[in-house]
Amino acid sequence: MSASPRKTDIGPPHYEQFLPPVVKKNYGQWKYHEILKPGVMVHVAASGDKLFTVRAASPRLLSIVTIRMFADLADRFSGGFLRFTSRNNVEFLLSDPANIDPLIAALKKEGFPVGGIGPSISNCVHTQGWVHCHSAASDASGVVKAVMDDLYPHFANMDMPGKLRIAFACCLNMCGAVHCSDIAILGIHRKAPKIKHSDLPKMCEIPSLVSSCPTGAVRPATVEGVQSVEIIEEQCMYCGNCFTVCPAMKIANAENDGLSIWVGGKVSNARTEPKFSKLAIPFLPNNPPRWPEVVGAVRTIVDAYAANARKFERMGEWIERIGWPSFFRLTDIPFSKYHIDDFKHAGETFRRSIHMRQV
Amino acid sequence: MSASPRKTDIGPPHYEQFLPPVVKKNYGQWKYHEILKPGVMVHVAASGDKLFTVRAASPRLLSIVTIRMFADLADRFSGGFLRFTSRNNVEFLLSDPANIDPLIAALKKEGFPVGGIGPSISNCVHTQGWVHCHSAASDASGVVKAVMDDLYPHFANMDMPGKLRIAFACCLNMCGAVHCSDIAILGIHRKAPKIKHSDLPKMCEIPSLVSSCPTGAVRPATVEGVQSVEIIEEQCMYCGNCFTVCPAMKIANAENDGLSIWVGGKVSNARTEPKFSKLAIPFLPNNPPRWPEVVGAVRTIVDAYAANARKFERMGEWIERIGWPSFFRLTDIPFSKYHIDDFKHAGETFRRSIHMRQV
Amino acid sequence: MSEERKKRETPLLDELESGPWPSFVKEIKKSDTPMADDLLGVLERSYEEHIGHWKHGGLVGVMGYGGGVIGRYSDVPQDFPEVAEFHTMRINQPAAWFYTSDALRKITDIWERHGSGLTNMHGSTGDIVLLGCKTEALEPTFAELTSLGFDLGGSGSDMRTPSCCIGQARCEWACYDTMGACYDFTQTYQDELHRPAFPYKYKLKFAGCPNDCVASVARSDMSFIGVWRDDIKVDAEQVKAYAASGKLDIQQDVCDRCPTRCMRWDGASLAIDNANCVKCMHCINAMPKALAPGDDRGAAILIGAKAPIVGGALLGSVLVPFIKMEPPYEEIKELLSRIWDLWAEYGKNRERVGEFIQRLGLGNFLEQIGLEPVPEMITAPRANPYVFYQDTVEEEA
Amino acid sequence: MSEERKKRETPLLDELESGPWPSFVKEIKKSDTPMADDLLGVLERSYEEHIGHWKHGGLVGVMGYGGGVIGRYSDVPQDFPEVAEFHTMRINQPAAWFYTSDALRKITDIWERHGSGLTNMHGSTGDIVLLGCKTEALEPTFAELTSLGFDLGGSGSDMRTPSCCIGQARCEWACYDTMGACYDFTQTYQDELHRPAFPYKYKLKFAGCPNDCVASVARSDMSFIGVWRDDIKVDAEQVKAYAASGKLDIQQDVCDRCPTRCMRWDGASLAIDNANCVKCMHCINAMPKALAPGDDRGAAILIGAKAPIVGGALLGSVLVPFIKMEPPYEEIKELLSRIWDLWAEYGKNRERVGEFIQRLGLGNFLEQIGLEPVPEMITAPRANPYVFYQDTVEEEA
Ligand code: SRM
Ligand code: SRM
Ligand code: SRM
Ligand code: SRM
Ligand code: SF4
Ligand code: SF4
Ligand code: SF4
Ligand code: SF4
Ligand code: SF4
Ligand code: SF4
Ligand code: SF4
Ligand code: SF4
Repeated sequence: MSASPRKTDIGPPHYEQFLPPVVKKNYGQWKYHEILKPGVMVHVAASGDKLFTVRAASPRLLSIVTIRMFADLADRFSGGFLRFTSRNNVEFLLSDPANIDPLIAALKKEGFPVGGIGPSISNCVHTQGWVHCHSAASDASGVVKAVMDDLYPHFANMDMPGKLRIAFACCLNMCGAVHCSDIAILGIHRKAPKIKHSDLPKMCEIPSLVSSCPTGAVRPATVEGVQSVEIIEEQCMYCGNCFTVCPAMKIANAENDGLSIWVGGKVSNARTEPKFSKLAIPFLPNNPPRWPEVVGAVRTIVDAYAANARKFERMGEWIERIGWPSFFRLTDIPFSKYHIDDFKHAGETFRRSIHMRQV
Repeated sequence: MSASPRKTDIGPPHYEQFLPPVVKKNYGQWKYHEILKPGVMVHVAASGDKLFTVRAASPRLLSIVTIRMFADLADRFSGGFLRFTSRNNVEFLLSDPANIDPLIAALKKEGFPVGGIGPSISNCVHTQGWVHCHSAASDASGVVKAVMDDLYPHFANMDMPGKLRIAFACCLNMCGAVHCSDIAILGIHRKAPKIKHSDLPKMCEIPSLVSSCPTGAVRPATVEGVQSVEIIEEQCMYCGNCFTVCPAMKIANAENDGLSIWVGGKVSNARTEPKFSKLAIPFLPNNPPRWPEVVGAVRTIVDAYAANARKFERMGEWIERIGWPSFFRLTDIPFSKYHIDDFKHAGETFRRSIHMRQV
Repeated sequence: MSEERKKRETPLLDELESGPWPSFVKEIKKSDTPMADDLLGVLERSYEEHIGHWKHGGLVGVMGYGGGVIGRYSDVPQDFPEVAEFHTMRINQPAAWFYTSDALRKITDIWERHGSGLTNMHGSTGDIVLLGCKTEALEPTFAELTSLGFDLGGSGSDMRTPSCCIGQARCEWACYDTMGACYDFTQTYQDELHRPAFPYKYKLKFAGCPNDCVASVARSDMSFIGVWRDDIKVDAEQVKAYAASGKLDIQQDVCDRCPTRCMRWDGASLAIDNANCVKCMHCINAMPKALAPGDDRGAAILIGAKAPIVGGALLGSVLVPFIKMEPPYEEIKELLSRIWDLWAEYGKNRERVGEFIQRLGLGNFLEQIGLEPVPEMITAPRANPYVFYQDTVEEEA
Repeated sequence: MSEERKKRETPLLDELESGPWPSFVKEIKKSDTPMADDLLGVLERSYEEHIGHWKHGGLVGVMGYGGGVIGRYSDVPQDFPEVAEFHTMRINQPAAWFYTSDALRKITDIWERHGSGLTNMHGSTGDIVLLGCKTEALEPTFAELTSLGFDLGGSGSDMRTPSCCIGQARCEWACYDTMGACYDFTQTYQDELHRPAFPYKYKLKFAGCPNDCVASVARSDMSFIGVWRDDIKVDAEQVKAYAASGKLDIQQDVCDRCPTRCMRWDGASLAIDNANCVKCMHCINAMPKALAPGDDRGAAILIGAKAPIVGGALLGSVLVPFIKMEPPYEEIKELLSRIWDLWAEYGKNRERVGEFIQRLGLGNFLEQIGLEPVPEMITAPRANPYVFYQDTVEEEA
């Protein structure tokens, strides 16, 4: 193999080779779909052809052993065809409806339950956490496992008012793009980075380090004779950008790192425009392995939503309809100065009208 | 008189002495009101007492001769009681409905028509202009006179979908508070101030002058041997703040000063929250004495609103319902890069969704 | 007041004497004083040249006061000597601009003696604006005005002349006594009004209900907007009468325009889900005979409105969602003094309180003035994760 | 792949093996390689200590490429030597994540030979993430992957791996061929993908309709969102069937949820005022058998979405309200290259294109890339008067 000329810039394989025949035949000719039961839907083409999809949960972090198991199931039930979704579930693409139930049974046996379609809680988009990233303020996979264990019935059933999307990111870089999720769990640092003055001059460029700080908290300084930087602690809001730029600015801190909860974001244009998630709970402790505070908080919010939102209404639509003060009252989440924006466009979030439910 | 001790800090006279008896008696006990005809309304108290109001137009800039004429009319028709409104109209407060028509006739004879109540165009709030202010980019009274002459039928009749409030301010200081009007006419400068280096050091404090510029366009400089300032012209957006702080920075410029038109603001909380006015037309020339371009532009906007808005709908509510693209199409006002915000919170005005009427 | 003078030719301005709207040119001509004459002349020149002819003010005023007079000088004094000095005096109007004919006549008499004979009834802030006099006229005018019971209004970096809507004097919707409150605050803060000691101006406006007829939410650093907490009062018979009148489609014009759609109309009766009413006033405005604000009335206090100079315009933002408005307004005055103290100490020169709050952060501002944050103050919590956390665990030494 | 090794004690992680949701701990244990073992060990330590144990990456990669590999080193290599180096490889996924069992098996075989046996299916950007290998494994893995027909994805300041929703492969609403477009753009920009030469990352995502199942509006510097221009297609019979089904209240669940309320339902037939439809998809989503997007289909292009670092998160904003999406997409590619040129020249280091546009001003940006401003690009015109006027009259010399 090493003898063959080195290939580069070939890009991904063309997708066509991975499409089931029914898809190739009816590409662009689908007419409608129906959800048959939790985790199962059928798409009907203009030709009358049908494509059955069975969607199973995935922890995203998959062993090659499991991937092979999926491949085996695909061979048995879906002609060898399968795909993953944009939320990391696995989907088997079946032509024969008779295979649906056996496939579900086989998946279940392997520990991969079926669901997540329609008005349900689908998989939780997440990131690396302590498994792989240097920036993480928490573990991603662990929190997600704990939360999804608790919410599992809502994955397996279509018992939500509308779609409810949960995402997790382990630091403010937000690789999980939690900024637009119905519920977002975000790992946070709460202490200014500790500077390793001995390493800094070797590892980092001081000017770009200084300019990396959005609040100007990082200033050039000579410390114990070395050209280094100092941090004006009151100006630091723990974004970690200086650390991204310079490894000698470690920001992780066992006592103070933890999680925050955000709610009401969405990306679809359905009914209302896409929205950012907004701060619900500024801080919850890192409490592995099952993060009960986080699990409980998410559950409280899901329950309030499930009990009060109207059909089709997403989390943020519901909250905007009832007003944020009502959200805080219904969930019993305390409101604090941390909830009040004080970043660049803060003033845009101040209530500039009398439109209040007076209580 | 000069013998008596100097009085200070007495504040305004207590209002009670100016209240008609029916008002004193029913203070806080009014039950409802009805508009009887253009410019005339009645308020009915819990006691059954009635107070009739006749509202007349005013140019705001009043000679003492006219004020005395108003006083005379008040004596004849309203027991000597009258008031002015927050939009500078004059209101006569009558107990006897028989006086309404004679008063209207007398006012008309003096050139002060009655109207402005209900769904109509009331008086145009405005400012000093070339009559008194050093900052003015146009005249206030003249533009207002020309515009209101044209719109007069809408003052005298209640033929608008809802209230329509027009305001004028002669420079970006916006003393007319035009930032929240259905239609606002705003005097604008379009050239960086010219610096009088000979006067500057005598008249102005350079550090506070430099810091007065929001864009940092004013920089300290030595010009022909004197400590003065320079202006980076590309950074100047003609706000005039440096001129407010330093008279040696004259910003008025006969060729380039002119007017801009803004639409869709409101302050009431009725239905929708208070809104800022938004840019409709970036520039129209100063064309005294009748500013036909401005008069025409305002008329176009009023007509489009009158023809298309729903009952009660204010200008901004109408535009938001149909969308800004439709507003520009309906009025044939060209859209340009000047309409696109590029100030501090510009990004908040970018369309961040698919919600568009596709045409 | 007429006398034989050679009148200036003002062909451009003369064109503004015609038309249905009352003419300011006629007004200037009516005044017929030498000052008014020269004003007309210099204005005609501005109309010809498309540029103003006034210079910056400079410090003019009356003894012991720092505000209330706007100094103004002509830049062509040689051509228009009568308006070489042309200062305006701002006179604190009576609450809600009520007058008797008698009071008005006395003011005009004073102004005939000392000034141009021209006024603005009223200035945008609310003052009686006496438009144009010479420096030497200021003190005598002031003396006569105070004898009559009038005083100057504000200008410069002071508390500005407060103003209010007509409120309970005529309006059935006034949720508190706007005129009483406006008068009370004006009197309490006479020193703050006359002697500029703030970083910048500070305006107070009092509106009796959310219709805000005095534009307080746009134009005052602190606005008091009347509102109620209990249920809208419904007169069911009158609702039916409106429906029967044919002038109002209750479903379309009222219910469908309610911002929270909290009303139900079944063709015969109107039900309001008051818990979801945001007190916008629309339904009450539309049916004044049938609906009225509830009985548990007070005001919301908003802070920080201003025009655009220089950080951009601001609307007021909720500081106190609801408070009873009862004299002597102690709680409010204590709050106001905490705000003024903080702003006076940390505000920058020419920084309005609304900008100051944004710079400081509303959360910090509340902490400093001792108010609890409540979610009514905002439309939504922060969307960015840049929180300045404070209650963190400190490292052991 | 099992072999006899002393397994680490991981009592905390073991607790995460139970419960109905699939367990990542089980996955790590299943992999059963020395690397997976040490990963479990170091993770258990993080669970004990509440802190991660990874250091910054450093420059690792494959020859000739600047992206596609994330270097990662342990800060406790002595205790967990197998993960002392633990780099991930990002492999460009096939469009819309379609596979055959055969392709998947071949990938797993390669990863068994060279890596930890752990993956993410998939990374947040869309790549196949091969999680954890040593530096020495990078080249051989790359060689085997390319032989199989796979290539690396993006990382660093390059074009990132584009991704797309399933689109026309299964979805009845896809307004263009997302998978075709995604593949085409990925191939066209192989150089930009592998060799970082931009100020910062640049992500492309393709969504077939405004439901945006690939979250493009939040997560891509340039998003292509399918949309139509003509009328929604209505199957009147199917509408009635939905009404009859009892599962949907057409007035309440559909019409009242339409953002512009442009639909009328009289109990028997549905009328849509398509001129006021803003293509939100809601009614179509609610009644997939009855309604469908029109036939004049294309996409809107939005620009500038990003996460919050460091100026705050942005959603994409409309750059092109509507364009036909037809291969070879020349017009779009020309536009894209004008954007990249401008941004590459004037963008600051680590400045995303969305932030760049805000710094430059959208109006100026449009001028530079030669696009006409249209009102669809904004939600409202500016409210502040700070206009940089350009077409002014110059003074005579
Ligand atoms: C007299 C005055 C108060 C004063 O103390 O001077 C006043 C008096 C009344 N207002 Fe007002 N408003 C007055 C300025 C305002 C302003 C301020 C302004 O225009 O600068 C506003 C806010 C305008 C805005 O939003 O930009 C204002 C917004 C309203 C509204 C809300 C209208 C809306 O749909 O937005 C109502 C309710 C209505 O008319 O349905 C209202 C209703 C009323 C009522 C009916 C209240 C009452 O029951 O007495 C009064 C007569 C209404 C009329 O003129 O049609 N008043 N009203 C002001 C008359 C100004 C004038 O000469 O035209
Ligand atoms: C007379 C009046 C306009 C009028 O014709 O009615 C006026 C006139 C001036 N205003 Fe004003 N303002 C007047 C009400 C306003 C208002 C409206 C209001 O109070 O409701 C505003 C907008 C609301 C606000 O306060 O923000 C207003 C916002 C300004 C500003 C911008 C302040 C800002 O923070 O954005 C300036 C600039 C400054 O303070 O240097 C200003 C400055 C000025 C100055 C003093 C000019 C200057 O640069 O020093 C003007 C003197 C003109 C003259 O020759 O007499 N004036 N000014 C109003 C006062 C009359 C009165 O006392 O009743
Ligand atoms: C692997 C992945 C998370 C995951 O578990 O899925 C990831 C991991 C990292 N991201 Fe990310 N990002 C990943 C998708 C994202 C996304 C989501 C997306 O692309 O849809 C975002 C938000 C959208 C965006 O681009 O803004 C994202 C926003 C960031 C940012 C913040 C960028 C910003 O402008 O705000 C950083 C910081 C940086 O660039 O320095 C970042 C930086 C990083 C780094 C390279 C850490 C760093 O500081 O250098 C992480 C390496 C982790 C590791 O150890 O492997 N990552 N990152 C995702 C890439 C996998 C893949 O290729 O498929
Ligand atoms: C498979 C997948 C696309 C892919 O290429 O992988 C997909 C597929 C479908 N989506 Fe989606 N969506 C998928 C991610 C998304 C996302 C992206 C995300 O979650 O990160 C969104 C945006 C979510 C948001 O706004 O935050 C999304 C917003 C929608 C919506 C709008 C829902 C709403 O009311 O806001 C619909 C319409 C509906 O369900 O009524 C929709 C509808 C659909 C339909 C019915 C389209 C169709 O006719 O085939 C598909 C099955 C729906 C279902 O799962 O209930 N799909 N869909 C993604 C499955 C993710 C998963 O495993 O759960
Ligand atoms: S969110 Fe932060 S910690 Fe998590 S993978 Fe991304 S960069 Fe790393
Ligand atoms: S963490 Fe962020 S705010 Fe704090 S010093 Fe570093 S770059 Fe600045
Ligand atoms: S708006 Fe400007 S020009 Fe007009 S009065 Fe106010 S400060 Fe003077
Ligand atoms: S006019 Fe405004 S922007 Fe221009 S130099 Fe003066 S202060 Fe600066
Ligand atoms: S603000 Fe309210 S109370 Fe005051 S006059 Fe207007 S409608 Fe009446
Ligand atoms: S006051 Fe406004 S919010 Fe309240 S019920 Fe009436 S219309 Fe609705
Ligand atoms: S974005 Fe639209 S076209 Fe693509 S899968 Fe989702 S619903 Fe279908
Ligand atoms: S797509 Fe949305 S906007 Fe268009 S008719 Fe349907 S619900 Fe209304």
